[in-house]
Amino acid sequence: MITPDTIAERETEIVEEFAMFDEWLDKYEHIIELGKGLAVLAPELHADEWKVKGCQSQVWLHPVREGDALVFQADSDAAITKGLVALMVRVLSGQPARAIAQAPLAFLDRIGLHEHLSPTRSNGLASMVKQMKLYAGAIAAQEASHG
Amino acid sequence: MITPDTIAERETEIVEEFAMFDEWLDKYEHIIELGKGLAVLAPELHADEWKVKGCQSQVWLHPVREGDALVFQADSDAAITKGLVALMVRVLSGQPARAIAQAPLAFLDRIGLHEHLSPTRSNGLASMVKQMKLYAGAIAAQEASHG
Amino acid sequence: MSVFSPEEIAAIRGRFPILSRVVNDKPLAYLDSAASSQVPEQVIEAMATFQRTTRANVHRGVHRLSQEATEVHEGLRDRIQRLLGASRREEVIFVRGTTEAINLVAWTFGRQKLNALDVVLAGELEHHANLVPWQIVAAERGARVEKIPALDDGTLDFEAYERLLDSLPVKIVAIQHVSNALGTIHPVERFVQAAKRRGVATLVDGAQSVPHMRLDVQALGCDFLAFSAHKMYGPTGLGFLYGRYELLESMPPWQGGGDMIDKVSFSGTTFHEPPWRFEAGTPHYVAPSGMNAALDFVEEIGMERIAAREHELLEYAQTRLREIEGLRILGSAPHKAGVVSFVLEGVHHYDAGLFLDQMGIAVRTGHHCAQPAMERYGVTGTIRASFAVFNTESEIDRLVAGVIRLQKVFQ
Amino acid sequence: MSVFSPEEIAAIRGRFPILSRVVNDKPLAYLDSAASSQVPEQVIEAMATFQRTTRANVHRGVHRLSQEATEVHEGLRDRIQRLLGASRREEVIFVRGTTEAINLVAWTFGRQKLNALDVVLAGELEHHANLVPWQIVAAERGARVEKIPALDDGTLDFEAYERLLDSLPVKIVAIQHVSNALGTIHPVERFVQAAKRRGVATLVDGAQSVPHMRLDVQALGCDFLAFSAHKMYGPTGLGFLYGRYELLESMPPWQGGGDMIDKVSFSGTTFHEPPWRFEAGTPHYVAPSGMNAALDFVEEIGMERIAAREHELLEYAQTRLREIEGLRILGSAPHKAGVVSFVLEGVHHYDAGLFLDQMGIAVRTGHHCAQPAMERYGVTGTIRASFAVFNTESEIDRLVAGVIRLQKVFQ
Ligand SMILES: Cc1ncc(COP(=O)(O)O)c(C=O)c1O
Ligand SMILES: Cc1ncc(COP(=O)(O)O)c(C=O)c1O
Repeated sequence: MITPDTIAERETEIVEEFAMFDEWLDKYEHIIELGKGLAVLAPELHADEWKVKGCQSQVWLHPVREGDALVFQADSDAAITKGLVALMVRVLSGQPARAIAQAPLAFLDRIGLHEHLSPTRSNGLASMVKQMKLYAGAIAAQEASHG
Repeated sequence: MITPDTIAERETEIVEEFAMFDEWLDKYEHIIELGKGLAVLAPELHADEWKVKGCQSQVWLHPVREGDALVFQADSDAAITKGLVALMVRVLSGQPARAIAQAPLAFLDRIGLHEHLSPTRSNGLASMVKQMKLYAGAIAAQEASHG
Repeated sequence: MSVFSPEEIAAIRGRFPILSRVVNDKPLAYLDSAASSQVPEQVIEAMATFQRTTRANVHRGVHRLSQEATEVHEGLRDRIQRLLGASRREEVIFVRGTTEAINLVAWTFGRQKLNALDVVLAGELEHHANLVPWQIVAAERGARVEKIPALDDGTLDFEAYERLLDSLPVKIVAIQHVSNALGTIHPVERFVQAAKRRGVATLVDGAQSVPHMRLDVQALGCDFLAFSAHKMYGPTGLGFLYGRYELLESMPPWQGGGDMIDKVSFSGTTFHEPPWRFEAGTPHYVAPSGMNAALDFVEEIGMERIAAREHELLEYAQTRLREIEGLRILGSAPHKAGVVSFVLEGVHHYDAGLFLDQMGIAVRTGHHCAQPAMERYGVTGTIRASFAVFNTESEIDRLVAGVIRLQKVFQ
Repeated sequence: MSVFSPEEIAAIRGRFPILSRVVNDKPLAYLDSAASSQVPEQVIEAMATFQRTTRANVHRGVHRLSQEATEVHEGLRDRIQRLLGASRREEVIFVRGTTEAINLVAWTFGRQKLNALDVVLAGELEHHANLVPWQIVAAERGARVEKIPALDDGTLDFEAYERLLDSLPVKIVAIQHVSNALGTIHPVERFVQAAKRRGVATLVDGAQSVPHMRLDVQALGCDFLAFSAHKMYGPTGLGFLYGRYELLESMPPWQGGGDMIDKVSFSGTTFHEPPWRFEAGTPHYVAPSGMNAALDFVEEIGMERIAAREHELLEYAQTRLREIEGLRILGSAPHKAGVVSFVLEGVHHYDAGLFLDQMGIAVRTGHHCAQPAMERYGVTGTIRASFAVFNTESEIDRLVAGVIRLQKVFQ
């Protein structure tokens, strides 16, 4: 699969992909599948240092800077959370820091999964996205001050 | 006025006296009058020692033992409370300790003033009656153990 | 010209079911809103509806009801943030009321900050809620609470306050915005700024101000602010503490339990970030639905118009009451909220309260949980009428007539 | 034969408006009563009516509404006294909930009682509310909290407990009556009596027992007992602490404010007697009307029948769930309340919770504020179904079907 270039393009792709599912069950099964396809996170990256706080499910996030871009590796112990993590990685990983920091990430809403990103959820997802954006924001600010 | 002998007789007298009043205002005016007729409590008996706790109005109570009877002197800084105090003194003072301890004091209910004796009132009246009965109860118990 | 037309006032009154209550064959005149508000029907309905459709414990639940309840709960946090102009939502802590809010600060920040011989300054008119917690905590730390003296008109002595700040090792200033006993609106910004310039922390008791005026904690500059929902047309058992995040972060937990922790074990427990660190146990999670409705009500009418109407009622009441001989109004500060406190020569406030109640008029009598203020003005208590947006001039006329009538009886 | 006929169950269900809620096109199956009860309409109506007719601040008011409100409030104190078999009404303290009740004891009695190296014993299955407050207070006093170990079946090790009592300087035992995580009904009398014989004080966390069984504090012999109204078909934001009067009398105040004082001045403040000493500030005074209605409901149905029905549901659920392969029920104590906690091989509890929610089934997932218990049984969380008198076998069937279906998806 050739990954489209911009965040917006990737989001559109996901929205189209999810349009096939009428049933919540199919949608959830697909999310679980996506989670299974997530690149394996090395055992040493499952350390507390990379853990994102979540009361119910755990999320680990490992950002790597590549030039002005950020590459994310991530994992979760719960299958649905892992699938959602995979979606986030798919949309954001490898993108320029500035774009990540500013991404509205409306696609979750459009595929009917917005609730999972609510800060009132205890799945760690909202915190993960917050951290992704924090990293990206910091790097973008750095870039700006150098350039 | 010749005071009737038993607590019950005194209560009946008061109930008949209050039967004249249809209006709350007349009733309250009468209560205030009764308070004015209360024997003056000596200044030294206004000490904290004789004070009954009440949040809104203060009550002072001074019991004197006379044989197996109890004589009460009392006062309040609020006029209506003072009138009610006067009623209590009129009914209970000079009576045998046992009779005081056991008096149901239903007359307040019958003259429509029961609410003033509610422990939720902060006028000190309920506490005063409680103290009167405590003193009386203690003396009655003493009597019983001696006789 | 009045703030509201008679029709508007009638419409507002119609929204408060309790106003059709009859007491002793007379229509209820509720002049006790400073003790606790009445609530419009929409507040009652909102809580009932919430319990019929959404009730569930908040924060940890994955199921729908719990999610919905949590969203209402946390949504209210956002709204209180906006109401107070706080810089982030995490600066808003849910508590039972003003009293618990102040205790929370005293037991955490206070104990942390106060050392032997240190001083907490509190106004001479403070409600016991903004005095006793400080006394308890100060005693424990070997510190003490000193008073900012009040002047004859019911304001605080600003010069004396600055002298105290300069001469004593003051660590915290605890000060009310509006006096519940006299109605004084203190120029609290001046007091806060004077403390701030000297690096002294400030807590503002907003119990009587937040419900009646617009306020911005950042403009005010205070470190903490407390108020109660039940005085703001809202539910009982709910209140709010605003705290500057930087301070909240450095404060130890107080009550322990569910929700405020990170990891719990017998070998050691770690705590959650603010505000959750300070919110142990199941909150009164039905209340936010009611508080939202209360804030809707205030917004619909408009805070400015509410304040203006209350001021109008105050002016009318003061003018009418001043006509009565033997009546003395306590507190003549230049700025007053809708509270008028008075004493009657030769009449005990308790007797007055009983009489007015017989006439269907609900006022508060006594020391109003401000005994030092009573002592300052040489009284054991006062009769206090306090106003809300639904009160009318004719209710004040009834109060005036009632007072005149009872004076006759007692004199 | 079932405790209730189908008609009776239908009638009971009809009294809970929320049970007609639809979630994701399916009727709501509410299996989360251990987290928070649902309320019958009469509870909702009682609070609404109270606010429409009687709402006013309690305790100090002379006027009618305040008097009536105070009578409801203090009347509930009498009723809770009778419910618990306390020897006097002053032994009942109004709080926000179990959590605040335990914190109150820890911050007053605990701090008074604990010296350096002293020990608080707490069960390994305690809810964080009955563990963290002790840890906070113990740390401050240089004391420590040790665990009464749990056995594999979800009971506590009584022998180990007695050994701990005999070998450590134990001052306080903090123990739950019923585990919210596993459902175990502990033989709490034995634990209390063993402590009592050694002169050690006891606090019983009754959050999960008082709503489900008859209980008598004098027979039990405990010094303190705590529970929450919101788990007993009652209002949120209200709970109760029972404390033996003798102990309450000797305890210092905790939160300061209105109502808990005798005399306040800058030169020194004195405090009211219990229970008022521990009730600072405006209480959630609307709640007692709702709690009365909740107790009426329980009395109408009968506590014994409620308990019997919940037991019936537990038995049915356990039998049905045991049929599922890869499902393990945690806790096999001989006596269990209407709580069943389980894990699914290869399925994360959070995933399970999300799936069941989609099917309209509300269960709780996670650590249930009992992390040490989770650790003890080697899990990070469980799926917990808990029952109330209105639940049905068919709701349990839906749970079972849901579990089987979700297993297919995840395995
Ligand atoms: C056993 C137990 N103890 C204490 C609590 C805490 O109760 P609350 O959150 O009402 O304060 C709970 C409720 O979750 C519980 O189940
Ligand atoms: C100025 C002031 N501060 C504090 C309080 C205490 O508020 P609450 O009783 O809601 O905790 C009150 C209310 O009586 C008040 O008027």
